[in-house]
Amino acid sequence: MRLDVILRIAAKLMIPFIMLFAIYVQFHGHYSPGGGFQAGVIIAAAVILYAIVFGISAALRVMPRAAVEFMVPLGVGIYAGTGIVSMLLGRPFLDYDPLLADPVAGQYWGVFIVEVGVLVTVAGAMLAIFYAFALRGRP
Amino acid sequence: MSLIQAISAAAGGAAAVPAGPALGLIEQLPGLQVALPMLGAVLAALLRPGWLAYAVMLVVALLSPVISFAILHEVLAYGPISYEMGGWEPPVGIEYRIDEANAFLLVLVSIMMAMVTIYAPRATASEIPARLHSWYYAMLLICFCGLQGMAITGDAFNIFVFMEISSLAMYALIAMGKDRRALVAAYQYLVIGTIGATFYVLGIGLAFALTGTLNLVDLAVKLDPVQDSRGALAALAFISVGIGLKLALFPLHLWLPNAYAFAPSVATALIASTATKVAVYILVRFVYSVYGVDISETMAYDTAFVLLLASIAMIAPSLVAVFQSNVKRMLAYSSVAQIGYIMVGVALLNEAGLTGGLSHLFNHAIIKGCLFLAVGCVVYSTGITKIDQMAGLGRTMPLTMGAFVVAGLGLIGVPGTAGFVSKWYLIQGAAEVGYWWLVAAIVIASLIAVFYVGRVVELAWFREARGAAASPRAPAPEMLAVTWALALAVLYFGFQTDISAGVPAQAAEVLLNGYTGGAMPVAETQGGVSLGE
Amino acid sequence: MESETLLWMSLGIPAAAAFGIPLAGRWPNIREGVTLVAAGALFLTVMTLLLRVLDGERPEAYGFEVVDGVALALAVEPLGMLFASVASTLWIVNSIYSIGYMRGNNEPRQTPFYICFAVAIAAAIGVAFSANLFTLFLFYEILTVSTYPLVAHKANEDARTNARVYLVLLMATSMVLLLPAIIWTYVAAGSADFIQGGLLAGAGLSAGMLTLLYALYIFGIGKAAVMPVHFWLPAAMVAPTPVSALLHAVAVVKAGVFCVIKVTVYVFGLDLLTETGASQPIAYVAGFTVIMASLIALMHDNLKKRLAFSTVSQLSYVVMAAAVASPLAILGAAMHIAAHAVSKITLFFGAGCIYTAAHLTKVSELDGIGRRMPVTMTAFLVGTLSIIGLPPLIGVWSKWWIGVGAVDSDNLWVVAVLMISSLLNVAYLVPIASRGFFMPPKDAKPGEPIAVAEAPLPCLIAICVTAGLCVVLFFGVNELEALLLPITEGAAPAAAAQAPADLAQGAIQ
Amino acid sequence: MVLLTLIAAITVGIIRLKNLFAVVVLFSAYSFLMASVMLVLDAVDVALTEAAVGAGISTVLLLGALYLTKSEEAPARFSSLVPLLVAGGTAVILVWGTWGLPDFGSATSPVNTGVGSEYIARSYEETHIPNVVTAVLASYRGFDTLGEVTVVFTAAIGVMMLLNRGRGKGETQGEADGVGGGENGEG
Amino acid sequence: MELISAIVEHYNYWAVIFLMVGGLYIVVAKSNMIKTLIGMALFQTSVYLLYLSPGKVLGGTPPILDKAIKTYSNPLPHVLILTAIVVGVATLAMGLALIVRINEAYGSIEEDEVIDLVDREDAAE
Repeated sequence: MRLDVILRIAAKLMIPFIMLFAIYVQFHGHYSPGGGFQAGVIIAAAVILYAIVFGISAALRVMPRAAVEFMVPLGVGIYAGTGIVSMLLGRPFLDYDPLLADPVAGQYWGVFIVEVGVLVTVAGAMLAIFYAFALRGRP
Repeated sequence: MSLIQAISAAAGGAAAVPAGPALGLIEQLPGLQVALPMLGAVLAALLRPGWLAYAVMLVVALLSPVISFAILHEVLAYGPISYEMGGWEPPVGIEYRIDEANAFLLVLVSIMMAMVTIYAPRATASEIPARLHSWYYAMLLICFCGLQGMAITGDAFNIFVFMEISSLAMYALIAMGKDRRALVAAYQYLVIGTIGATFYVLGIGLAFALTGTLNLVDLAVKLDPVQDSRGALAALAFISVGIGLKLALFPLHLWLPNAYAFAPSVATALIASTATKVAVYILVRFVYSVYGVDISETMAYDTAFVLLLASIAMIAPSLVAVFQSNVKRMLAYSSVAQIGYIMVGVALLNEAGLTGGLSHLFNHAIIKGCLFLAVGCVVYSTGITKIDQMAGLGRTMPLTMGAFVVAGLGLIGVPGTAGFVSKWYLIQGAAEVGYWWLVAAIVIASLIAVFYVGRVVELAWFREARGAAASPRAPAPEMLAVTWALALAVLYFGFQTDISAGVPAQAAEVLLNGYTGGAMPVAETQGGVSLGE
Repeated sequence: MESETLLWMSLGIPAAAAFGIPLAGRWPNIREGVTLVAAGALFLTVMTLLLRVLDGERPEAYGFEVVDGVALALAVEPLGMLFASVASTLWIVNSIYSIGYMRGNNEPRQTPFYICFAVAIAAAIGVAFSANLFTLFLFYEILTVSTYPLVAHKANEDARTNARVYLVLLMATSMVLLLPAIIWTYVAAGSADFIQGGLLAGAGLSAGMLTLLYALYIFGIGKAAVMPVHFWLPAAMVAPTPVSALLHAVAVVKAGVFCVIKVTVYVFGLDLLTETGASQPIAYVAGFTVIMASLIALMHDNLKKRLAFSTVSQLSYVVMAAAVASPLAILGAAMHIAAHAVSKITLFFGAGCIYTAAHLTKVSELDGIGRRMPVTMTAFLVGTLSIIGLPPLIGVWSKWWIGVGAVDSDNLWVVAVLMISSLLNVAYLVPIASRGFFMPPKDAKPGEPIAVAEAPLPCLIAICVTAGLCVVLFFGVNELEALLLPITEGAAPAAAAQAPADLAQGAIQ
Repeated sequence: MVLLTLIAAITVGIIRLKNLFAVVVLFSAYSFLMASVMLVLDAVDVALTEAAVGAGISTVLLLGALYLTKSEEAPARFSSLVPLLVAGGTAVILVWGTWGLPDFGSATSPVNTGVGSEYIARSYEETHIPNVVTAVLASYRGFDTLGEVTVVFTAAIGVMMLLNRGRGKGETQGEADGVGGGENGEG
Repeated sequence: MELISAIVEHYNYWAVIFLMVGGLYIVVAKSNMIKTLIGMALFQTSVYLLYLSPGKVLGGTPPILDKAIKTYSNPLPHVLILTAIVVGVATLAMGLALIVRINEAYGSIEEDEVIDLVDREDAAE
């Protein structure tokens, strides 16, 4: 038990930075490698680390299963919903041009929005899968 | 989403639509065809009470045939439709390209989905734990979405993505079967399906390395000068084997019987009637449209080999089906045999043959859908899956078994049923090129169907009911209604063949011309093969 | 009424009956009423058509295109008219008989029985009026499928096994041989329509190919029961007697030989066959079947089995005559359809009456039955004599024309076959009647009068009607000839000269 | 080249080792090396993803599965001739097929003159996103990515359907209430 | 000489082919389900390399635009492979979930043992 202490402290220190890194990967994806998927995986990794170190129950308090299960479809909804908005605005599915007055800006922010969708689903899905495995082992 | 609209409204809203005319509803239909089930799945997964998820599925499933019929109508009236995903012109963006062949397939898949959906609620309630209903419905929608996506898209890599979407959903659906063997079946399908998909990607990768493009039309154009090169042939080989695994082409069919036998009734009916059909379409698309009939001519030797393989595929699984004890597995083996029929049509390389193959795609979907749904009714009412226990069911469940008989006749290919029409074309195609051994194989395979269908029919109608068969639970009216709707469709399409054979005939013509535009007239491309009188 | 409407009605009436019977299933009297009314209506419809055909009209009805260039379509020509008339007439008689038989024997599941019966009649009419090979094949298969439950009616092990033989043999021949033959014809000739003078006339197939194709047709039409595809017929004897009558007289085997004649005349054409001699080998096979089946019949003690092999033999008369391909033989062949129908149905009704009233099935048990059942046995005797071919019964005419046609085409061996087989007919049929009338019953005490115990009244009415028809048709043969002569018109001068002028213009297409 | 040789060595190790735990660790190392190779091939985005997915998520999942099952492989019961033939056949076709492919690193091969160069030429102008991969991923081929997200969605729901036990009232606890996940398997 | 240079120039392809065959061999030959899935992952990963290799341009840089750079590697394969990786991990997760359930149901993760049990159930029907 005592040996955990170092691990716990290290984890407590690291997790915020991991989250920060995820946010960086997400928002800087336009300029450097990364994007919604990688950021989602990293967020999930942070929570998984938390779960491994502090126990699954603690992780479930931070990220309840219901929330995770909600995130999984939500991200796809955001992504596909963007496409539907394009259609409502008279352009083909997933055409971001009409989202803003300037088509280039539309593209820029359209990509941003769908990346958020990716992030939500990927983070949710990875956690959901992790929970599914982790909780299966419990009596 | 309201956020987006708010932003967009703040920035000038709809008035700011950039150059180019706004698309009307009709032009948007191809986009909706895939987006609708996808959003439906999202909603179904979000909604906790199963019945709400079901309501979503019902709406989607009833809208889809309308959309696909509208698309088919457009295609028949005005020629191929191109829909630019994301507004990017092909080959830069992903293109939806719909001609007679895949418009036909869209209609088929969406009709079967609608049928299965109407059938679903009570069958699901009796087979799946209530807490999983929402997810189960979401998976059905996702499976549907994936199949539609494969059928509609004009991009080689996009096909792969949607193939995996539908496959993953299928693995999950199959694993939901009550019997624990369903898990093993799902696992085996997962391994084989993934290998198949990876082979497909490998093939696409080779083709991509040669041409630098993924758009099917573009690929066809750019492959044309190099398509006899090793890389191109290897690509075709990998694509064929990969899809062969997916569509359970004999002898790559080992995963299929158990998967069909142990999946829940609704899933079986949907998968059996659509999944392999879409895979066949993909193969046809590559062989005919992308590579063109002339490649097959340079590979005439292989074509004869495929025909031989396909005729074994018609007969061997049929024989296996005769000796099955589980009715669903019997039908599954029969499905493998029917894929052999379709492959015969595809490999014949003439219009009658291809028409027969495509029309059998349609007819077999309806026939097998009806049979599996009828078996689903039996399972619902009695829990019986073994053939021996079905004795006397004709007397206690006359309507269900009546539908089974009608669809069974269709499977045999009795004239007046849909199955006969496609067999007629197949035999005609084989006769035109003088392959009499192939004609013999086709008729013998049909004859074997008499045995395995006849066995069930005789047991059900000319024996006394015992055990569970003697006192079945009252059937669900909507399940019966759907089963009979399909049974009547089997009869209807035995006479009225505008859709089931007329559209395939047009599609066959389009396919034989290839994307590169029929540089060779069909008659000439048959080359070394002697024509009938 | 429009002839086209009448054509559709002739299909629709029995089909409608098939839907109406289950609705009335709970009330047997109404149910049988539906059958009888439908049978009567069908008879009137067909007779109206018959009168018009005799006037030279050739009604047609077009359904819809099913496969490229092949449609579901109906067309009336004299041969089909004859078959339809036979089937619709005998449906009435057989229905009356069925009522007596089914109730008399307390058979189970009578509703499905009447449904399948009506479907079979609809299919037989469809075969008769089909305008092309596709339509013919369609109704041919419906006939097979709809009679399968009838054969399996008793649902015991024996019935199931034999029904299986029946279904598999008929399905196998039709799918493996007939269907490829049809598609071959379609591919070679570019059409599947029946054409006066022969569809294949200009297709340019060699003599060897034609022989092969003809053989595919003859063996593919399993219902014609040419050896070696005759097994199903004796196997089907497990069915109740009205079903046997349906199989042997009303629809099934008649559909088979009808198809043979139709294919011979309208697909191959007599001229083509005469020129190439393509059908000659089949004629020998059929001749062999005639003799062989008669010999087998002689060995069977079971009454229905004996009658079954008699049917096999009689059917091959028709096939042999068709394969001889001379116009007069075709006339005889067509006439034999009607002749054998009325004669054989009489014999089967007789067998059924004996079973219903006395529960006897073997020939050796029939001693003295003629005294107990005088009406039945008299009718039976009439049928026997008609089969043998004695005047004043219809059987004589068909054999006469077949013989004349054979001589006409230098096939004298056919005459020999006819004579031998007639002698064999005497040998296996006459003893039945003579035992019945002249031998004393085994269990009867000498000197005691034997009580008359006949079958139920509907059965008696039916058997008398059919026996009467044997006689009536003998005298009405001129009308038959007038109806049938246009079939072979143009094929050979001898036939055309005999045809009345006003019928000469009636061509099919 | 060195990297690739190393990866090949690891592959041999994965084939030979019987202890599944060691195999998973090797797999993780394999993924890291693979990510390095991808980096060399200029595929930075892919390398990042492969590292996160292959060495991260996959390893966690594999270890989780091992924890729930067994960690030792049973000795093979069948001869390995057939698999060798299958694998060998594939190899032959591949060697045969790739022989004619363009050389490594050429800027003039069809791949690099095709659509790919077009993206580089126009993406900034049209989207103002300097990372071309992101632009292509989310916009030009955005539909593929939507499909990809759907795949993740499907897998998550599929896994939850398979593994989540029935949920009692303690929703957040996610504890089993004794009802088997799915109806099968518990027997 | 030409042959050798051809072999060297195609080194990437050889490596890819070796990995692919190794992965495929594991899938077909190994009965242990987890190992099969790992083999499948190897097989898939090798295909990724096949995509990426031809897209590399010698002297090029990652496709992140910068005014200072003229030559970029091809971005399209990267995009495709990103998608493929995600598909691969999704399949892996699904497969592992199935294995866990099979282990609970049959008490084994050896495919041949499980299939024996399944066959026995079939025979018992």
